[in-house]
Amino acid sequence: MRMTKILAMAALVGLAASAAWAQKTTEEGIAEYRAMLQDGNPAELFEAKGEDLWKKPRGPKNASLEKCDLGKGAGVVKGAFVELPRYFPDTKRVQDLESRLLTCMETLQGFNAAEIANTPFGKGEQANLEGLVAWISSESRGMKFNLPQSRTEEKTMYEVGKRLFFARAGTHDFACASCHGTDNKRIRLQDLPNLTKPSGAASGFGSWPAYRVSSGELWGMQRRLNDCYRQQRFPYPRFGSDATIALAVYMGVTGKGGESVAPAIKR
Amino acid sequence: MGDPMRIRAQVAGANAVVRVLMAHEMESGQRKDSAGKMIPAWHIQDVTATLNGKTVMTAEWGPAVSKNPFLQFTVKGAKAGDKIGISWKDTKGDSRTDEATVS
Amino acid sequence: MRKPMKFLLPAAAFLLAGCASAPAAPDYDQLTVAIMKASFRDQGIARTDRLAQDDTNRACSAADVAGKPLDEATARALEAANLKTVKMPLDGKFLGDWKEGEKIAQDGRGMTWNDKAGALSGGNCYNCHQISKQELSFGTIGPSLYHYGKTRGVTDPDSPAARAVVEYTWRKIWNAKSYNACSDMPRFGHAGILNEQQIRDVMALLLDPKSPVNQ
Amino acid sequence: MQTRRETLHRSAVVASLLAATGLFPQFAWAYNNTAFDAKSVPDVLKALGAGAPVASKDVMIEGPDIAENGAVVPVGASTTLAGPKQILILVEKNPSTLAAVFHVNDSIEPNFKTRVKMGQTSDVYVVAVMADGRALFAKKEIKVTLGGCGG
Repeated sequence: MRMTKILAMAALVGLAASAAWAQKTTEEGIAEYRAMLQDGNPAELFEAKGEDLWKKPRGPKNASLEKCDLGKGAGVVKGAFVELPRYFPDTKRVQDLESRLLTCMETLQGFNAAEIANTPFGKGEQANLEGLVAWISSESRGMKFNLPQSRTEEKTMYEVGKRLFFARAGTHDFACASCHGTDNKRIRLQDLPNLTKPSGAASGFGSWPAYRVSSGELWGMQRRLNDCYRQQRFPYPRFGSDATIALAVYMGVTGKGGESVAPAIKR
Repeated sequence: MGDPMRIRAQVAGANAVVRVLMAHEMESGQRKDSAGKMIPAWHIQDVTATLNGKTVMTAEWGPAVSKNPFLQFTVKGAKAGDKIGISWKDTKGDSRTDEATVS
Repeated sequence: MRKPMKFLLPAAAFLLAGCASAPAAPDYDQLTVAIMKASFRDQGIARTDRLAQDDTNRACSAADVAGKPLDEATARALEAANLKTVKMPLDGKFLGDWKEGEKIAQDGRGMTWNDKAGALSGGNCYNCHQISKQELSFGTIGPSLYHYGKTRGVTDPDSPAARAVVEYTWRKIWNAKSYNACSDMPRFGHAGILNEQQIRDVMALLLDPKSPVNQ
Repeated sequence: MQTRRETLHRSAVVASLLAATGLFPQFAWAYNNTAFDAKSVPDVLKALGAGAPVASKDVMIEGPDIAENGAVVPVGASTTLAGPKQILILVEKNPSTLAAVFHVNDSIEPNFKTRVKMGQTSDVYVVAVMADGRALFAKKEIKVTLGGCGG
């Protein structure tokens, strides 16, 4: 009796060990695949388009975006991305890159921001936003995230973002934290960064905007969060809404000091 | 005319390594739209590379080449300052030509 | 001049402006609820009523924000309340077809704003669990379920000896919060994600000695 | 220093000038529809006028063992053989087997990298077609995995 139990245990341990080995090679295979994609990221195509869109006079006012203030003064692009979202006195709002671009497109170029916010991803001016966020983020590549937290509004958004991150709801009781609240977890074969820790938040938050291999599209943080909420079985987060910006503040502040690699290439 | 390509051509010994990204849907003809209708195939089918205007490579592609295609190849004897040209033509007859300087 | 950012609802704008000028620490919980309400809209079957939290989700979310687990008494009370929601199969049949169960375990679709009302949903099981040995693409959020029945000594799921394991597994799938108030696992029966027959099929995948899970 | 946009703009101008002078090549050859419609490795080779495929250690395929997404699978195709006419990339289990044909001459190395779509786990072939019609190949199985979340 005792003997059979020991034998059974040994068999189980053996199985577990071989399963772990097979898993290791799968993970190595995936790492190899990702490494092969690094050279030649199609996000570059979007960056080139975005730079053009920034400098070209467009919209009802036939103006470029070159006077747009992304937080570091009118027209300053370098380093702006790693300090967003932040508070803007003119709109009296904490804004992320995408909602700030809408402000500039409305005030400088005469576009209707609300209309663009309601346009489906990848269509019309939303497609142009993809290029803009790709280029603007690329201008901060290699710089460290340093979101300002000096203003009450910015601290408030961090606190709200933290609560949203842990909010379980919807048909499946999912919160952001269900998948992104623990170290070393995977969904299927995809590694899940722990967004509650500095390193995880830096790598998770810090690789968007990214070229999505699965759809062949450039996704900004707004679209990334939108699809997270879709898969969480939540209702639809409005483009540029305070909930999405608060979450970005929570992740970005948590990831302070991490290096921006955006726009990255992702599955 | 499609969006511009990104071409990088770098000297490597006696040769130049050329990396190209092309902006193209590369629709496979195997997918259905949300209404369940087949989306017709639409892809780059011919690619040509030139060195200082002289053709050095041609390729034929099917719909299985990935969206926003990546291509890397090595041109013999290309030096810094040489011009690498890339042209593509797709199944709708649309085409695009871009050029880069070897560095 | 046109007012920028028209899509920001006035309620949230007011709250944010209000709290910015308030000297005392704002009530972040209340503000979060208001911002959530203003930020989401209905899309397809995914309506804003999904944002409402029941007692379990509210208590677990608050515990997560605080960074400490629920106190014993609250956890036990919530588990008891969840256990009460479990419906056992009326005909006493717990196991269906493991082949169908495997399909449900693989399927991650259903109940998003892209899905149709009334369409059958998948179980999402492989997203979080290793199940059969053949599928290499599995998640690790939940424990491995490989050899689930075998390691629990289930040789005949209909036998009295297997009864306790079989009933526990049914309850766990129907309402995972019955045993762990803040489990990450969805409440498949309770939330109507899977129907009774689908749960039988997933049960068979885990417990049928013929299922690849137990080979 | 030029900005990227200016470079692009300039190169487009230069290119269109070149095209106008006829210096840029026209697409003179005929796209081989029969080869791209073929459903198996032998049928592709037949359509290209090549012989039966023979395995060769002088032909190399580079690719991952496992692809996280079948929409983009990096494949490298090369040979150390002298004087190949064409380098092919084939995915056996795709609806159409042939993915790409590269025509080789003395001006370039027979060494290409690109990315292909794979509908499912499959053998991927790199074939070097020689001047005399011999078809030499290397193959590698590439596994395609299911992504997370399912939808």
